[in-house]
Amino acid sequence: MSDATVLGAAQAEGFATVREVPAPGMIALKGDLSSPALAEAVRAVTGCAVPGLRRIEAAGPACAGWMAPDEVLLIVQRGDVPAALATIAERLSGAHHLAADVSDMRAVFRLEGAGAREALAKLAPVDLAPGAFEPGELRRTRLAQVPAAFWMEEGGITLVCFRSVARYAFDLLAGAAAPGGAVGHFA
Amino acid sequence: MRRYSAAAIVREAARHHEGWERAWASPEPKRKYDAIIVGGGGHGLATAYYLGRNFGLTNVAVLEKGWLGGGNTGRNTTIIRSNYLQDPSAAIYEKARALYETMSQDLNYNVMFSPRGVMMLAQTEHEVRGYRRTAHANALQGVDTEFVGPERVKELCPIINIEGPRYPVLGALWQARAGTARHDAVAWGYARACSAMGMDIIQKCEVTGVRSSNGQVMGVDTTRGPIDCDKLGIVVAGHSGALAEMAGFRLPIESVALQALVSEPIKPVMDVVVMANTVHGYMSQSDKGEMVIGGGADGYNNYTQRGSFHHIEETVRALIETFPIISRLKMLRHWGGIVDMTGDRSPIISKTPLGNCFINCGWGTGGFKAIPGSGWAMAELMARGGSPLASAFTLERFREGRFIDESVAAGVAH
Amino acid sequence: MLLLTCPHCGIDADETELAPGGEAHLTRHGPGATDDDFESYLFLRDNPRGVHLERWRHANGCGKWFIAARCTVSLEVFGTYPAQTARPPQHVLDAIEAKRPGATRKLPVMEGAR
Amino acid sequence: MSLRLQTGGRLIDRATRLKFKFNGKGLKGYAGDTLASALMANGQGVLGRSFKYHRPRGLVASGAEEPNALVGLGRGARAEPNQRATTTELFDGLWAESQNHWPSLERDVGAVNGLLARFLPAGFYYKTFIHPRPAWKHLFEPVIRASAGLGRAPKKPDADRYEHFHAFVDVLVVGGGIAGLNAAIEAGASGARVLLIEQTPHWGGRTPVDVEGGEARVAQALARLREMPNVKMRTRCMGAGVYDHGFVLAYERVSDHAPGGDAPRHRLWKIRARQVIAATGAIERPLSFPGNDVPGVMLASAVRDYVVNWATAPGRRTVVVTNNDDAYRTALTLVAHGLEVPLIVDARTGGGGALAEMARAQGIEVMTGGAVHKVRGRAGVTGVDVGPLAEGAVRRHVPCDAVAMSGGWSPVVHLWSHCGGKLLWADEGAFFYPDPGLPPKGRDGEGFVLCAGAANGALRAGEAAESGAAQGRSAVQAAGFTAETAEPVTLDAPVEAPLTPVWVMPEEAGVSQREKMWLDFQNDVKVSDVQLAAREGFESVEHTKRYTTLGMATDQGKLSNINGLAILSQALNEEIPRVGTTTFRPPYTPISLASIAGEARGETFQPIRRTPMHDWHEARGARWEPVGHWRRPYAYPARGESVEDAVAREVKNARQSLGLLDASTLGKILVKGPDAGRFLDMLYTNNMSKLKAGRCRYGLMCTENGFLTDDGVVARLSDDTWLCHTTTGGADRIHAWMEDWLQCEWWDWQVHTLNVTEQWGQIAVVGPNARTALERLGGMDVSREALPFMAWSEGELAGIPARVFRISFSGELSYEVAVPAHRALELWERLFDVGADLGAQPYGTEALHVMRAEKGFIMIGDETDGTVIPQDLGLDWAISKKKDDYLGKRAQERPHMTDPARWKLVGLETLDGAVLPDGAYAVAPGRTELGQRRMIGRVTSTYHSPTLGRGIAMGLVERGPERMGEVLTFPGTDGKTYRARIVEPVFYDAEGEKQDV
Repeated sequence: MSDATVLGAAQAEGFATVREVPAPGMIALKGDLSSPALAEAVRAVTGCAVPGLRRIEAAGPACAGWMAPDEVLLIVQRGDVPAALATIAERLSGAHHLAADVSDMRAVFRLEGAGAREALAKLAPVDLAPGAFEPGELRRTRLAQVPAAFWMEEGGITLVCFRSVARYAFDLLAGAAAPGGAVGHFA
Repeated sequence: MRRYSAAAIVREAARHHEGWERAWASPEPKRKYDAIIVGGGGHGLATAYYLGRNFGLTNVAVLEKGWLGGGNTGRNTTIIRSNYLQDPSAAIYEKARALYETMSQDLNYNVMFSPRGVMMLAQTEHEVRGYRRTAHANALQGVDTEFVGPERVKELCPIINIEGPRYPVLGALWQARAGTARHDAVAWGYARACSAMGMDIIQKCEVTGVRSSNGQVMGVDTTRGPIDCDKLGIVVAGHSGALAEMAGFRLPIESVALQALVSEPIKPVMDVVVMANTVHGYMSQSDKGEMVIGGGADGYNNYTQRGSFHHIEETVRALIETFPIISRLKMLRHWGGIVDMTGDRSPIISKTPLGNCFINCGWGTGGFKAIPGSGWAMAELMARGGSPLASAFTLERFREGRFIDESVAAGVAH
Repeated sequence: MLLLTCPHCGIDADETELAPGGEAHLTRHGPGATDDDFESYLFLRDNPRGVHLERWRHANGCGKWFIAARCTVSLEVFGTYPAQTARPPQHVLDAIEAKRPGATRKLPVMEGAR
Repeated sequence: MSLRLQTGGRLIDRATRLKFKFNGKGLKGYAGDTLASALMANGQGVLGRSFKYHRPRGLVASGAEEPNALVGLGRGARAEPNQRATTTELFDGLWAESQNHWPSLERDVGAVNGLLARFLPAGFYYKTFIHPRPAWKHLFEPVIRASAGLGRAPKKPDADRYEHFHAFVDVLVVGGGIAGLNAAIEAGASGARVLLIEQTPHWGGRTPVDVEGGEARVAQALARLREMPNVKMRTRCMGAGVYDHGFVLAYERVSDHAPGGDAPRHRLWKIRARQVIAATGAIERPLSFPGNDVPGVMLASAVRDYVVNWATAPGRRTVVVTNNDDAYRTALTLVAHGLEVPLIVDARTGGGGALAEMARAQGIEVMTGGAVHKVRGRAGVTGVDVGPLAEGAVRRHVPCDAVAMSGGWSPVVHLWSHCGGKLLWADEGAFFYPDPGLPPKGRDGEGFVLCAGAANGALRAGEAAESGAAQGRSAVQAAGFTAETAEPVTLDAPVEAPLTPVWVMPEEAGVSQREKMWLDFQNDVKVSDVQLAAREGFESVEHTKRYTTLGMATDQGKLSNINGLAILSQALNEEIPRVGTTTFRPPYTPISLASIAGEARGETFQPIRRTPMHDWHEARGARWEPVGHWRRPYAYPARGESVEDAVAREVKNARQSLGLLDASTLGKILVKGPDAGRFLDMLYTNNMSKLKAGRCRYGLMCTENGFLTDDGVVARLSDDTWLCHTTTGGADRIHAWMEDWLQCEWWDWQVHTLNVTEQWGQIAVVGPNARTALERLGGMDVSREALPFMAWSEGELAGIPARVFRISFSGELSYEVAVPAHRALELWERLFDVGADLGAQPYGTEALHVMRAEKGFIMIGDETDGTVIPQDLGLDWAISKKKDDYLGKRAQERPHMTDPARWKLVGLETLDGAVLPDGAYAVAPGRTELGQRRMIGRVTSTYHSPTLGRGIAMGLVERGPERMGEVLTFPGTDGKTYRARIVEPVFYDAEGEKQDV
């Protein structure tokens, strides 16, 4: 499958909907997040400011998410990755950094519907109550037994995990969202 | 000591059992003993017992800060096996296993040693190679084990899910003469026998200091006053660090919590002990009918006798995968114990920098099965200054890089 | 089930997000070190009943290592701080002293024992 | 004879009849019944058999504390042993059977144990079954095992699903009685996030049964709570355990009452709470009088629960025996419902208070300073002999068919105690209650659990309500809120006279009477057993528990612990608090193992890691080998082909034409920065900083302890960037290891690392035809000149951006091609297209192993096991002599590591060409001081080499390299003895011509 999905856009319906969506272009950028040069590079590539602690900034389809004190995840169109890497290399030439295309490294899922928060709360040790977790935050944690990261956008939750465990993650999410499993805690 | 027997029970029944005497005396401490053992767990009591039985040393006191067998002796999953890979381990665990076989008769106390057989499942090619290697080593070490195929595994334990789905059982390392025993009875039986030899078993007596002069141990300070001794044996598992500090030396040891759980009792479904190390779980069924399940150890220092719940979770999921029929059974109780882990996960039975002070610790997750062998070796070390069984388990080995690493076999050290 | 605050990303991390790394502030001894120093570095551990400085990695999170000052008897946490330091920061030492007077003097790192 | 009353029953809906089966009998009940109330309504007095003596057992309680009424519930894939009838909601079609008897509940052979009871006192088995030795395993133990145990395990795999749920709250309130409701109201008033859970399906706890107008007060409280959006409420959800740092497990029985639907069966809640309020109530204590275990003898509070809640009663004539006022409520309730109470036996010489007056006013006879001396009847109560408590003989016989007993109440302090909360003893009520000064402490060192209501010792309804409200306010304050109030409900109840502790009834009971006073009904532990334990020196309460099994049954001593403790302390002449309690361990009541596993079963038991080509392998019938969580093809047996033959075919094909290996699982870690070279020089034994861009080098990594931990090819991508390949199992471990050193030791070094393993699909193209195949794909130049051995380059193959590494783990001409993972399958398939006439075939991990062994390449995990240093493996060439430091160097200088007698790597060749057994050891004559055979070496890898047509092996042998040509003896476990000659470990193409073409 070169269509950038791992499971062929698998989908499951329950009290929440789980969909695999094509992976966008993704760039891992490590460096000094406080440096103006890096800020410029991020802006040039995504149109976003360097995200603050645990934040994710969006500008249209492009995003910049905080992964670690020295790492951001840049999300762009797949086709734009080579150019973006070139831009970064140029803006950060001379500055100690690492930028790599990781577009193929992860599977991407969407959780949608009123039950999305609850379905995810069955699998991640994270406070997903309204007010505690809101758009703009990027949370890295575990999904049952594998690492994952997620954030809210367009009324749903976008979740990424490593591609090798895409099937496992999908089965988990589909099971957590299965009919009859609504908890009613966040309602 | 009045002997225990069916006849004795019938005799006492006529008196409504009001004639039974104390299993062990609890005297006030004397001012001085030839030898003091700190720690009234299985290892400490066994050390005292063999000091008396093998070396005629009976002017001995066992000091216990709480109640006898209240540490890991009374908290473990009672598995007894000797299918270890490394020579020194195989030797001491096999010695222990052999002593367990006759322990009830030796102590005139039914410790219910039950050679029901222990089976370590091989669920990856790597484990198969590891256990075949162990079987070869055991044959040369005089440990009776064999590598058996899946059919035999199913025969020995029909409730195992051989086909997987996740990790098909490719075979198992089988030790037919391994098994289980009643853990509390081991401590009580030794205590009773020690008491009968005239030794002093002193509970609720905490050691607060170790007294020495020019490099030789002189005695201990306790919550029940100072007590002198010629020789001191420290056998306190998770609390070894504190005692070592009193005696003025450091140990390659970290204390962590290890957990276990039991299900509600059910009618017999499995006669053997099964260990599934790929998925990290092991299980046996007690005579009471409870499924006895061992969990994993925490990765952080802890003295609370409470572990982290996710280890229970990991173990239970592994065992449901291996034994699907236990899914609807219920967990009755889970608990933790403090285990002392050394740098190579093997024990220490050794002289110490302090003269006539000896230490026996570091049994980690595998102490119960070793109790008689450990006591045998420790007694010999204390009485003679050396013991073949203990010679490899020195403190110095870490400095020399002479490790006894059991994790190299696919097996874990439970 | 410990709950430790990752000083790098500010999350109150459930233990299942973390990976333990043992005693902190050990001085590495390489070639040329005495047998004593090397043994002490690799094997001898403080293992206190009380305040312990220990390493944790926010493995299912930002991936960074940090150090927790924790009591091994009560599991009370006095503070956490990034691993990129040779000594505990003052505010953590103060927090320890406030709850366990005299305890900081017993910390190997403060004795400079290693 | 138990019965259903014509009217009443606040919890049942007489309009909805339910059918169910008990021991095959078809019975009827009502919606709202529990299995227990329905059985009582059907006159079923005996529900099971006790553990040791197999005595008939009936209901004692009405809730979670019930020790006797355990049934096998459901059949087939929904069978569950040991379920409590009292906490099982009746549903239509429920199927239950009683347990622990043969052939039947009524006629049980095991009951013979009861007749032998006097020969089977506590711990009798420690004193006998000792001789002859084999008898224990072969005779005694099997009998004991068969008669022990309770229910039967299911035979089928579980049909239900289970799940977890993570919740975070400011205040968790456990228990939906009046105290819990008030606590939630007050906590909720402050705006805090509150979760209120209740183990039963109903709110209110004892209030609706015990308090005049209580039901209305409860409704009032519920109405108030439902107005608070910040308060969440959940029934059928039990607080199972309190753990460190505010972690609480709650066990929600989502669909036990309506099985077979699409809802999960159980949901295990993992809650983090700033503050926990345990409003878990109290449990009534039995009294210890002879025959107190006869079916029909029940807790007084339970009797009135059945009457008020379900309109059922254990009998028509009930004698009430008590040492407190509360039990008078039962008498009043019974009379109010038209049932007889011929006598109230009150152990207190002074008698009772207001409630007692009300009873007398009803014309009920009260005997003060009295005691039950004997209960008559076996399978059911026929009457009681009563007399004075202090001294004196039986006064009279009172015919009756039920006995309601009350020995006072014990607060449920389990949740308080799980995490270290300490207890105090209250003399007036004779119970343990939480010591507010020593609560369980959270991560900030402050208490995080409060008890409210009866659980806190506030047993009277009025106090309980106030206590709940007060603790609700304290909790929110402790959680950092300002306490508000929202009119908690109040209750008033008559003043009660104090209780008089009574532990043995009658006080002067002789031993034969004490042998009939049950403390633990399920495990058959009697007053005489605890006294025996004390007599034999089992003075610690833990010893007594373990020696007698008191409190170790499925109810974990909810009814028996305090009574047993009192008996023990009397026997020891100690005060009860000085003897102390046993440790309270989670869970509060047993929870299903499946709920603990949650979603981790079947497909989601563990993650399976799949490569981009996984489905292709699957479709080709690959036999899988798990490597960590990865699945790798072990071999691709064709239809009718054995795995061994497949491996041989794959090896030959790769050596003779073209083999393709999915190498995507190999770890790939980017290391970049000004200090990257310096860093890698510390990490690897080799000198990586000197590696030229465009070149590859095989590297070794050791632990600080000196042992070889991982290996792989390192490629220098550019001046400041390296790509480190690790073993399949090593990727995450080695990346974490790198970060460990960079973050915790050399944090001032300028190095970034990134684990890009999954970004790439990697394919090994192996064999004489490898180059032709790649050339046919079109794209980059892969000629020997452009891409020599141990070089790498970047370009396109078949229009796919690719990195090609000229490395070989097989000894053949070989390329490892890495492409973006999304396009790996595409390339894989293209290779088979263009390779069709070149003999392209896939090969698996076993062929890989055989080929590397033929070449004498070591494999991490085979030649290494965590105790092997590179020097043992003749890899000194890979250890840079120029460097004064690398991880593991110092360790390798220790005496044992430099000992010339270490076991070292050699090749092994059997004299007859046979294959050496895996893991076999070589022996020398003689034995060690431990009496073991002397071992001087072992086989680390052994295979049949299809290429050479004979067995080949590698092994570690004492001074091996110095003993070339020597023949060693390997005793096999198959009875055979193998003889093999020590040779060089390279069996194939020693000059390495084939890989460098």
